[in-house]
Amino acid sequence: MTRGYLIRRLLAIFLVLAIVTFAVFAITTVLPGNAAIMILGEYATPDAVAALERQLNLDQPWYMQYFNWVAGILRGDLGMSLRLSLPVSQVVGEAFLNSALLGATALVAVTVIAIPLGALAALKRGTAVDLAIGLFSYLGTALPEFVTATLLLVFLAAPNSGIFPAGGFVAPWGNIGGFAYHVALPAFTLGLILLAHISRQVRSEMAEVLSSDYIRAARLKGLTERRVIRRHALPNSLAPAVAVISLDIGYLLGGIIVVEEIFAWPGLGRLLMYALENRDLPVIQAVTLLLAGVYALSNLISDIVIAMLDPRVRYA
Amino acid sequence: MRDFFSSPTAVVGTTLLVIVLTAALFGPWIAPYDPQAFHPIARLQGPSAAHWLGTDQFGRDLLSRILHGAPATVAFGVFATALGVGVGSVIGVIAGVSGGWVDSTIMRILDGLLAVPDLLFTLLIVTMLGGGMEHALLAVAVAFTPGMARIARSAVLSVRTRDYVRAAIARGESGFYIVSCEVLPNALSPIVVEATIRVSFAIMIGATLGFLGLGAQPPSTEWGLMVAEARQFMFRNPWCVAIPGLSIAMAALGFNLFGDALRDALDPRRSH
Amino acid sequence: MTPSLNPAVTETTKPALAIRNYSLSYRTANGIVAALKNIDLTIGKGQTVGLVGESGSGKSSMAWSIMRYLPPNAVEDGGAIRLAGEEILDYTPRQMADIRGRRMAMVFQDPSTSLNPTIRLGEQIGEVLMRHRGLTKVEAMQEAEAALARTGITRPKEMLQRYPHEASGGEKQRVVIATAFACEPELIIFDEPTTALDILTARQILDLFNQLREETNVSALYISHDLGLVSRVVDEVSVLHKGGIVESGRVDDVFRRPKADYTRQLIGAVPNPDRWIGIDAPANPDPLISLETIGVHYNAPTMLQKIFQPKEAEKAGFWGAKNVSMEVRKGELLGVVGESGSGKSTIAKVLAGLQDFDGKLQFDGKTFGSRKDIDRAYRRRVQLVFQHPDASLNPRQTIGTIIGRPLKLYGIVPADKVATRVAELLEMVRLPADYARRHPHQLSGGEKQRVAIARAFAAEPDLVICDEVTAALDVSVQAAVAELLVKLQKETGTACVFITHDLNLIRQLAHRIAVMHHGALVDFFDGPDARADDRDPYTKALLDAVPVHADMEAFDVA
Amino acid sequence: QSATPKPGGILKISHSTRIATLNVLNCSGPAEYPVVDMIYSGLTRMGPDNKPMADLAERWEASADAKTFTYFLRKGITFHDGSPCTADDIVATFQAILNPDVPAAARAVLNMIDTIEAVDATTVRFNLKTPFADLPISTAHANARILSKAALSGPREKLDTTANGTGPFKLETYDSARMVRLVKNENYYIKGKPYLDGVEMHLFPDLAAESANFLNGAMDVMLTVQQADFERITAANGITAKRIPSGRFVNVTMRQDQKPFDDVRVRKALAMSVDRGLLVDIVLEGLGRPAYDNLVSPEFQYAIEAPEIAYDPEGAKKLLAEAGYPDGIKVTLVASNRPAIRAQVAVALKEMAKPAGFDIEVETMSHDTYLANVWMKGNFYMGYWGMQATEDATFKLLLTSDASYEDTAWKNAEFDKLIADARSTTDSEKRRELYAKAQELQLKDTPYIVPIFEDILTASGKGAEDWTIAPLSRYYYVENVWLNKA
Ligand SMILES: Nc1ncnc2c1ncn2[C@@H]1O[C@H](COP(=O)(O)OP(=O)(O)OP(=O)(O)O)[C@@H](O)[C@H]1O
Ligand SMILES: Nc1ncnc2c1ncn2[C@@H]1O[C@H](COP(=O)(O)OP(=O)(O)OP(=O)(O)O)[C@@H](O)[C@H]1O
Ligand SMILES: [Mg+2]
Ligand SMILES: [Mg+2]
Ligand code: NI
Repeated sequence: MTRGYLIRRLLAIFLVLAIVTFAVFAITTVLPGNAAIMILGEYATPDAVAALERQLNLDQPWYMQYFNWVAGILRGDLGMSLRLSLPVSQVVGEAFLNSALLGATALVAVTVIAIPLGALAALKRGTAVDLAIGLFSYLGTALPEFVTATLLLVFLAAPNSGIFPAGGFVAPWGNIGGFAYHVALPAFTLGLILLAHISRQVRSEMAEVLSSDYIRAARLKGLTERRVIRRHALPNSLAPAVAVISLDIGYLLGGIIVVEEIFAWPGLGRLLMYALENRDLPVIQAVTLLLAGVYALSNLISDIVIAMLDPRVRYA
Repeated sequence: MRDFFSSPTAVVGTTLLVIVLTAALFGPWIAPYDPQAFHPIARLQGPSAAHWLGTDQFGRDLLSRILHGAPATVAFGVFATALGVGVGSVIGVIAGVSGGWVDSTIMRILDGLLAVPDLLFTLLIVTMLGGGMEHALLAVAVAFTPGMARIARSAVLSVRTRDYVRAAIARGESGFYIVSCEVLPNALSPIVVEATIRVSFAIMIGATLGFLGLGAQPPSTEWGLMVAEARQFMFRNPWCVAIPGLSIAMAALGFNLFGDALRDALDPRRSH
Repeated sequence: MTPSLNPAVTETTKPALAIRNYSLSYRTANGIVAALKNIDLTIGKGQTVGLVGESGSGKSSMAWSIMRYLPPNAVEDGGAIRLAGEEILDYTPRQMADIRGRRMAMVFQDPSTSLNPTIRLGEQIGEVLMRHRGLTKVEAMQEAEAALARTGITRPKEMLQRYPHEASGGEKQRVVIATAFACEPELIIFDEPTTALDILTARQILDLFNQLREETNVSALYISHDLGLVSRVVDEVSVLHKGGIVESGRVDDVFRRPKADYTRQLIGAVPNPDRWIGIDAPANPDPLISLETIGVHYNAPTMLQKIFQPKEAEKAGFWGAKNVSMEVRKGELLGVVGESGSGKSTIAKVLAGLQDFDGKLQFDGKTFGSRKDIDRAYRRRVQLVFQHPDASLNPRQTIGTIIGRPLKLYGIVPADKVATRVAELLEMVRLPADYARRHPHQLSGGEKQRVAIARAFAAEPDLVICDEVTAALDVSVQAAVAELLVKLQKETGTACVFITHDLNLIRQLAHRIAVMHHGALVDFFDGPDARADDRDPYTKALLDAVPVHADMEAFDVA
Repeated sequence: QSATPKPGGILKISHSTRIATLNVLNCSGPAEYPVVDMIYSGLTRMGPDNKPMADLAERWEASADAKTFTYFLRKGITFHDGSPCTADDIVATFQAILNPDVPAAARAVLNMIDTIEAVDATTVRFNLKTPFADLPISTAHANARILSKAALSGPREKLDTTANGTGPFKLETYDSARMVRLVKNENYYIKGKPYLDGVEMHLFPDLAAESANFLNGAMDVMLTVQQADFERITAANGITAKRIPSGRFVNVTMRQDQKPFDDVRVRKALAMSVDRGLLVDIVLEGLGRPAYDNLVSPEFQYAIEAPEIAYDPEGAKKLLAEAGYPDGIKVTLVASNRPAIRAQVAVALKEMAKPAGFDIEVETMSHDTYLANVWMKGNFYMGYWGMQATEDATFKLLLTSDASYEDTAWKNAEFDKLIADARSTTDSEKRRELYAKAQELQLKDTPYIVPIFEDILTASGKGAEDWTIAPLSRYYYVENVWLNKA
């Protein structure tokens, strides 16, 4: 992993982001309707729409809008949200923070649970434990988030059995308990699919590692089973798991859209849906930019982690 | 084949798949009622002799709706995947076979597209096209294309350096023969396996779009939409949410299990 | 060297290992398969016993039984395995874990897979010491360094910090051996420890083993299918055939006066350089194909790189072959030998038109300056057989299709005669005609290799290049394949380039021998002159490394 | 009602749509209205009885010809920032509303104003171009609340996120993604009110999550209850669920300058193919009333009772045949997917009209596409309108030739004249007559099918007293709400 490599990767990310934003801009401008119509809704009169369009600069040709937008970005100004009349950086920034809290909680929890679970399944291959974990994983991957979330709402958060709040957001600063209480269900919903995915990956990788010659060699050296598993088997099964996790972050970024909607989590996913519905172009742009950027960056980080986990992997 | 069915995964997966595909192919004919017909006196009922799976808010028969929705839901997954896999594979094979700058150009573009998460990508395309089933299908297909192209390319690459391909090159075979007779048949299995598993993703994404109001639209009987429509009534009649929800899970599970079993069965390490 | 290792201290009352009437079988989909039958085997203190037998005879199963590390589907059918008199069959897994690595250790065939790729070599040696001798990390590292030093590694301290992929095959095997010897065990099992190494390295490892054995007076079970090699290191030998020991005794006795037919057969399959099996040298030494200053630059720098980063471009890539000139005569068999990575396959690929090259290729009056010039006619007349039969046959085609393809492609016979010709070809390589309908996976390795050869000869070529065609095969099968090749050469008069690292084998077959080293042609001589004094030092080293027991050379089965 | 109000406490209101803007001039979201209603006051305001009541204006006078109106303001009203609210602010506000460069939703009901003048600090005079008796109702328009002159002359975007009103509550935090918090305005013009220390508006985009949070007591008020949930919520312990009959309706737009709806018989046939009672049952869960194509619901002062239209597919079929469609008609009915009621009615209509020979294909699309491509353009689609303040506003919205959303191309000079005459008439009986005639004209021609009137549903939890909504919606009277918590 050389510096040159890192720089090249980062440059590639910028290029990708540039392409993505241009594509999104082009896409959104061919859409019927615009923010002004959406803001005023059915109760607006044509002259009010025209007035608002002028106010929002929507009467300019799209390439001018894009040009202005890019010029703004280069000055560090993401513009104003058309629908919310707030600086995009503020709207998106807050939402991103909230989403990151949710996503990170889900990811960390999932990683912490999924890896041992997958390892356990591999160790107990063919037993009831393996079967149970397998069934759970399969079910996890087959239930779409909106179904899981709905079921959770009915069974765990319904007012009658209200173990958990039915959505809502509490910031963790100074109220970590409240945060944990509110984040539990959405994080679980998000995590379920990833849990299944990662634990299955770890299981198959671990199973392969366990049948490898060097594990056999380690056991024949008389090492304790603990050491064989922790020092020899686990680290070697992790690199592929990390690759999967980074891919799953992409999935997570999609998953938040549904989960945030259902659990009233004020994050990027919901903001994006809202912005799409309202043709709030600057917000759509910023959110896509951010999501794509996060995804690309997480891929880069995962490559770095993999290189750290596995000394054979070298990027130049 | 006997080997294939010796794994429980394969048996369960195939069984689920048969059920789901039967529903998808013959559902509309075996449905006891017109899926749109109202039965105002029997609204929001649980399972009964007259309505085996109960009814929804208009008193429409859920079993009939599920059966009618099967083609929409499953065919959506299958066609979206087929389209994405087809186009993706062609791109991937072209990249893998030609190598050089063609390969690297294609790969750079794919990398760019892959940088956008699947659902986000789909969402953007769907909103661009304005929602609806066909547009959602197209969007899922487009979203699948880069990933599939990658898989196809790597399958081709791994086959391309095999000795039997090199033997064909050394014999002086034409490029067409090499690709169609030596490379493709052997590169196909990872593509098929991935495609099978992706059908389940496609079904889930399709249902999610239906749920978000960007996919199928009323009065369609697509399952995701059915869940969305029934959610308001979930406390009054949990069946009308659970049934389509579980149907989606069943279809996704079926394809998932089947794909996994297929992967195991086709895994060269296992077959030796 | 610690005092306890002094041979005087060891007693010789009880054998280090005694196996009595031991049987083992595996449960498989096709029922129970017996792997070991009524085995009796004794290894005395300080003694080394060899275990030989063809692939699948049960050698590794024996090793696993002793180490008490059997797969879940193994079924033991009684008997006794005693380590210094203690019945280890009754040991709990815990007790076994305690004695593994401490009282008995094992060295595997492939050092590159038996070392954990993500752990530094030092830790992999040290962990045994920490586990069994209760050393601290620092002590363990010092001890590991000493152990490595004993195996002849020049800079042991540095080696401790490396990862497996940063060490060569020989170095890795030394690490494994150092690990095995680390706790001064009573018994070490070697399961084909040199098979995966190239010939020179294997020789060094063998010497190392002999040296350490003398120093430590350890008892050892040495497993190999290579009789020549075993005869070099062991005192006694047991011959295993289909799970049963057919013969055992002092190594000289067994090899000189084999009692069992199977032993005789095994010995017969060992290539003997003095027993010529090739065809007579062709009468007219006209060149068929000649290579002129052939060079192959792998990962060559691109044009852009040359312009913008001239310094780095110079270092970029790797010369797989450089400045190689030689010619192949009509009808002859040219042997190409050299250690692993010396560029043998590179030359084969150039000849087969699979590799871009610098320099010139002359064939039948035509000159080819680059790979792209090579035409269909050339490709028909030069055929290639690969090392791995598994990989060179398309798993999705039938044998008939595979062999029939060149017939159709080059229009060798009319379309309606293809099937007949395929049958003839199968017969030529001594396979039943009905194999045409089978798929490759229904054939054994040797059979697959015959199919590959049949496919090459189907084109009626002038030259067949055989790239280590016997390397992946069992000893006995190796000999048969080599003989088949000779037979075909005799029948068709085709010239052959035979690539191998087995010098004994090549000396039985080749009219002329080319020796390659680090991509260069270092020696080129007539077969009988192999032992001549003016040979290149590298050639001499290769010849010396060949593991043939002095006694065996005198032995002749015929 | 039973107990005397206690001051103090924070009222938590849950809602399911975003409060995207606080700009009272053009806000339109269902959750935006309660917020502006709490922050801002109007010159007048609509009461729960659907009559204009005093707000900043203590009283008003109209000239005999209904062309000049004089409003007299309360004394000593101040904005939340402490600055006084005078006639100048009133004038500035209405001038802004009338300014074509300003997006203002209330312009349509106030465009008869010619000039506004500040007579003195507490007196404002409106001079109208044409007589208009209902001006006090128009000045009560929810988007015609009084802004300060300073705010109006500042950058207009600031109105979206900040607010300086004269209402009972002041803006404290505005987080459109989550929560808007308001605090008591100590200087509200009614002494002792509001009772509450503050109000929080919490956003729950998912309806199930919203009801769950309301039912488990995390929220005090559920702004809008879904029909499907009403029964369950009513049944819950301590919950006061309110059902307020309203003139909110769903309508089927049929363009009359295009086939097949150019023929009144086709429209009538479709009208006969709707089982309105059943529609109320299955779409509204019984929480509404059947409507018989009259845009004006019984709540209106001058509403006539429209004759019942029985569900008669046979008759409809005959009528269709007469109109030249013996084999039925194939049409595509477009519905936006938001709110769900549009698609539900469309789907139900499809089934109900089937026996009559209408082969209706329902095409549901996302709201944005609908707004851009179908609304005001299509020839057969679902509309959905909230109750307007007056008959005049209703007709001027949809039916007169110069209506703001004249989307059926139904033009009737006689109708236009009746509406114009009613405008300038101050005599109540006369107006009743004029409006009755207008309604009959409309019913005769069936420009729209209006199958149902929807009730407004809201609920308050244990301890939240005197919560109510006007049938017009958009008016909430939160200054009267108080918390009766132990
Ligand atoms: N786990 C197992 N299950 C079933 N059969 C097995 C298993 N392991 C080995 N065998 C069979 O037992 C026989 C002996 O195998 P073993 O590995 O001991 O042979 P070997 O002499 O070491 O061969 P090689 O020289 O190829 O290493 C073979 O026929 C093999 O197929
Ligand atoms: N495609 C390639 N790209 C880069 N380097 C290569 C490539 N193929 C071979 N090499 C390198 O070129 C050298 C010569 O390789 P070659 O395969 O000719 O050796 P060989 O003599 O056939 O060895 P072996 O006995 O192991 O088959 C080796 O060091 C190898 O690593
Ligand atoms: Mg073995
Ligand atoms: Mg080679
Ligand atoms: Ni060398």
